[in-house]
Amino acid sequence: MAHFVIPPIRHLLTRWGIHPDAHKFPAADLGIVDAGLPPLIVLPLAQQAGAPARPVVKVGEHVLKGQRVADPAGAISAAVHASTSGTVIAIGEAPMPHPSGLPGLAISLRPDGEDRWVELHGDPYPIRLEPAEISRRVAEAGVVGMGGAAFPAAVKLALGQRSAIDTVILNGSECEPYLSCDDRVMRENAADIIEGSRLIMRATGAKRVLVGIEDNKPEAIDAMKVAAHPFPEVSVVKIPSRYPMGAERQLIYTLLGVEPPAGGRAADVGVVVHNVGTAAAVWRALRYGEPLIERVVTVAGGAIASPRNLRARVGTPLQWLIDRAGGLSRQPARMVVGGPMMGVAVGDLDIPIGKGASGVLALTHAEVGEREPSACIRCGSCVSACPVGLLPLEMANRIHAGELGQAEDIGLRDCLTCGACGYVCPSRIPLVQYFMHARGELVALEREGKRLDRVRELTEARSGRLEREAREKAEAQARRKAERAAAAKKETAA
Amino acid sequence: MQEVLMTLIGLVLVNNVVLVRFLGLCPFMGVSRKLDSALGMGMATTFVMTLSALAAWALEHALLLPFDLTYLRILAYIVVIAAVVQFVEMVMHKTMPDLHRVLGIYLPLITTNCAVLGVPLLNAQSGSGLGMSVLGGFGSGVGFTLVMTLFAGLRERLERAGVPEAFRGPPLAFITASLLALAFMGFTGLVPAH
Amino acid sequence: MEQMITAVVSLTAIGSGLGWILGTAARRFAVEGDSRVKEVEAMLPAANCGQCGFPGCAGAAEAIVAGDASPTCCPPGGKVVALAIATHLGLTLEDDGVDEGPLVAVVEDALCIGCTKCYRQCPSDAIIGAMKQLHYVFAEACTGCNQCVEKCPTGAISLQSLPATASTWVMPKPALAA
Amino acid sequence: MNAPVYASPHAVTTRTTRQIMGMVMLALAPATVAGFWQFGWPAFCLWLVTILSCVTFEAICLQIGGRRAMPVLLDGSAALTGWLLALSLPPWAPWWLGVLGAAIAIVIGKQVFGGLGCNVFNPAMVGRTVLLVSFPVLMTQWVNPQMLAQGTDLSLAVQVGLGGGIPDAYTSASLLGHVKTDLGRGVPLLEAMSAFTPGQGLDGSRAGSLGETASLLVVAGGLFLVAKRIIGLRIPLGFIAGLCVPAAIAHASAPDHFLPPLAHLLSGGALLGAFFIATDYVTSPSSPAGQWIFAIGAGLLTWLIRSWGGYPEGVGFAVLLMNATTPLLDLWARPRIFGRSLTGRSLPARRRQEFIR
Repeated sequence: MAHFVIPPIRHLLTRWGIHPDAHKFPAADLGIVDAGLPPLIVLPLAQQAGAPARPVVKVGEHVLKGQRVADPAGAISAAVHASTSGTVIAIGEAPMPHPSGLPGLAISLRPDGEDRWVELHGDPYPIRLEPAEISRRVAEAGVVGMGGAAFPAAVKLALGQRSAIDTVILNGSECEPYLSCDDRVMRENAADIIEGSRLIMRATGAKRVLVGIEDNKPEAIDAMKVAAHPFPEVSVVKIPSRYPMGAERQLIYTLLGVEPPAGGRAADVGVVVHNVGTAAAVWRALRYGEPLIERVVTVAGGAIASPRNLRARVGTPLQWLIDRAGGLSRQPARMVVGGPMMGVAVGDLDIPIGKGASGVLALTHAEVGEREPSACIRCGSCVSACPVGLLPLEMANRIHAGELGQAEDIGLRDCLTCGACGYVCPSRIPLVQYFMHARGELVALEREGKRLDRVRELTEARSGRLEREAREKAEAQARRKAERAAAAKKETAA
Repeated sequence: MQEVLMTLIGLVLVNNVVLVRFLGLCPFMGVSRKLDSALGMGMATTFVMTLSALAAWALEHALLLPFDLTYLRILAYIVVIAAVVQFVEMVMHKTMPDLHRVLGIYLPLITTNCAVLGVPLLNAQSGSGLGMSVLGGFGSGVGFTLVMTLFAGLRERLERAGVPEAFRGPPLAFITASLLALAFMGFTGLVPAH
Repeated sequence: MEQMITAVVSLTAIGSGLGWILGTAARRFAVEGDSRVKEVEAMLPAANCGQCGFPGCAGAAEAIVAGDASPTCCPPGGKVVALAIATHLGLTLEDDGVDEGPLVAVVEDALCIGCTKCYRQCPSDAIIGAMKQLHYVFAEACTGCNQCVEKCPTGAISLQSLPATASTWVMPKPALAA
Repeated sequence: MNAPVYASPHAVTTRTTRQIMGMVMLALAPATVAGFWQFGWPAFCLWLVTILSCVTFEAICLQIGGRRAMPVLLDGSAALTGWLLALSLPPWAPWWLGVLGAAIAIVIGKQVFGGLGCNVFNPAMVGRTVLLVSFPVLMTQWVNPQMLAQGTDLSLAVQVGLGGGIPDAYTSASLLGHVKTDLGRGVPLLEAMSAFTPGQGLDGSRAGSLGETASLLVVAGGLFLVAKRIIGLRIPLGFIAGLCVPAAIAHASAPDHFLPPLAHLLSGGALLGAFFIATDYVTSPSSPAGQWIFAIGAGLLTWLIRSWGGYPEGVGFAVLLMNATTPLLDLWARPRIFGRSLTGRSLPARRRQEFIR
């Protein structure tokens, strides 16, 4: 039975977030098509949030589909598996979907066309596994958050186990325009998602699952309700469609009326949030032992001939996906990996997609709305758009004047860089670029500060060592002189 | 109570010591670059004005009137005010060192602040009693702090605005101060000037 | 005539009375010397490299506190130290050419003859290498204090800024008038 | 030079600054046309001259400042300032008053601070208040609309416009000015107000500034802007509350000394101030709490100045005074940050939460 949730009135009354035109169709109505095998697979090592993975294969080695090619490095990291069978032709710099355009480390794999699986070992009833075993296997399969943040799922489960979790929230809101990959996954593999959510519930010891789906996806809500019917503890909840409803904190507040503490984690209020795609991946990993090597990607935008959703192997270059979606109908103004609000603009089409890439968009000039920014008229629409209650115009004003500390004082650290303020600004001021610059600068200053502290320790250690050596030399000389004097005295005495 | 309230509003808004009587303009222009230093300066000046109004009244009635030395009024008041400022600076240096560092050079400047000398003189001329003169000192101080804070808020906002090269800094500060004085003219006549 | 005398007497009375009050207050509210010099010195990278023109970091700290030197006078400290000192002392920082990024010493493989002169000089042990072996500078530990560059007989060491990688890259500030 | 860096978001709304200014001018149109119909050709000439001089002064300043004039002029902010200034002037004011007001409003009120977005005082109110203080007689010379209902020919407009002064037959006092002088002479309020029925206030058939008379149309224009989400409801409601609540209390306690709230609302620039002047983006706070304090403060000050102040009309001064507090309100009345308490500390981690049925 579905639990009917009355979102807290105050939350609906206070105007936050924006209603961008969704552009979901026609991709949302077309079924998922397999994108097949591209000529070259490029597996980025830093595609997940946290430390880049460490390669465990050598150039020239032949790997099978699903074989682990890189181990997680450090506490927060994730394993990387070969998306198909083939030979490793290079481990090195390759173009990456990063706003700077700088390359990153990746493993390049030439598929041999056989697509032979490595020997998998699934479990017919994974629900009986111990919670620790579940998160170990999820880590084993390299499952990461599919919503876009790509945070290693196993780490989130382990985090959940440590603090008492009583609610698992599945994020099916998909509030970014153009994207409909979660919508399709909910419509076509609702059962996998529900099973995966029960596994997550078991892994974290939660008592219930809430699946939040925006009301602009009625078919997905029905499909998920049917799949959730046999399990009373899983309930599907319709939530108002508004961007950024899919942000973790906003979703928790809308569903449970609880605000997670700023700077803290969702686990602080007993909640774990996972994308619906991640739940499906958890189920496939535990039930069939399949590592995360493919995902559903929405290929859309004004410049794409026939926009649709593709099930693509991780590491597939953008060019291959665009060709599978009918190619470019006209020259795009901007190629974006991810959604239009938070995605990364890229220049080079042989950039691969990572596990967290939910969309590939070819946007035309009209859609991007490029215009020379004019002076800020303090209209305040960015203030009402901000889901966190910040003053974007004041922060941007301070950053423009170079006072990053003052911008931090009025809440820069709480900014989600969700882009709602940049979207509504009538003067087209690149607000989010200001905030990303400021945060990057602050992080760089912090890192530089830590480095200087370490260097100060080295310097003091060195000067300490030199002093000690000088002292010891002086003492040694004094001792030797004393012995020589004593010896000389003994001779004269004798 | 009604009467006290009216004089207070009269001193703070209607004949504000800075924007209407145009006293104490040099710290008004000098210290209003940053908001926290403006607030600190305002509080320090209010404290000094209240204390010196009290001291001046005491001096007036204890020493100057009995020996009818009223021609020494200005000299005596300046000495008292200097002593009060020095006392406040010592207290602040001890208790609030960071505020003291922020105000720095402007703290001794309170001695030369014409509002601090003007108010006791006005009190003496109008022959107001102890209560009224202390209220006069305190009210003028509050008026001074209010206007300093408003002006500092405006200047901090203008620091970041794209002000044309020719007007950056003091020229724009003067224009803003004049517009602020224009706005305060709205209060003329609000309270019958005492 | 006696009016002048009363005037003089009363003024001296006021002066001495207030003087006495201030004297006692000065003793009660005495504040010891300026503790900020030590705080600023703790912020400086203690490389004592002299690039700021003062004898070691202690000299530089006194100069900055006294106001003779600007916080940006310390190249090894770079922007981090400058910002820290400026906020601590409440100074405003005019960002002149400090932001081209930290400089790091780099050894030119072809020229290095392994004479070990440089790593004896390095204040933070950032250079490793044995006699007659190729030397290498740890970018992590090098503050760009420039002492090794003068010592190298073959000019193998030079100060260069580190190339940005995807993780150290910072989104540029939008260049617009608004 | 590597490829240009585009930060997200990569989509944007269709609304632009120029559209916003255009819609505000559209909302002002009905009240203005009613003003022209009431006060005839001189009003139209004054309106036109004020707007044109505003635009030319802005162009001159931009030229001197070396910035390209055309794109800035097109965003209509100078024209809007001129329009608001014209609406707050007496309808038959001489043309040079409009030009002088425009010069002060644009040059000193806005361009000196750095153009659109940098000024801290509402330019139209700066212009009007400077004129009010410098030319008190000219600025309080009202014209009785009934005399003009039959329409005037262009020659009278030209004669009045060129500074020929208003023939005495036409002059009359506005409600506020009349009341203040009568109260001064001790005439009880009710008698002084007998000449003005509230009905006149609604359809604008009473003396007053060019745009202030047709209160109904001003409110209609304001509500249009609220519907189009150009302005929020906070500032108009706050202003009206700040004005009418103290008026009602005072009127209840001393009916023969204080005007009733409705009279306050329909007279002078109250409604025009509430919907168009106080809601000027640049000089009003951007945070919700700040806007409430700003609006209620402006309404209260308007009432204070009207009841006890020296000047009959308080809206201009009230808005300027509250503009002075806007930077402080933006700093101290910031909205609560999600996940943090009002003081900014992050909320405590709450374990148990009920499941909302």
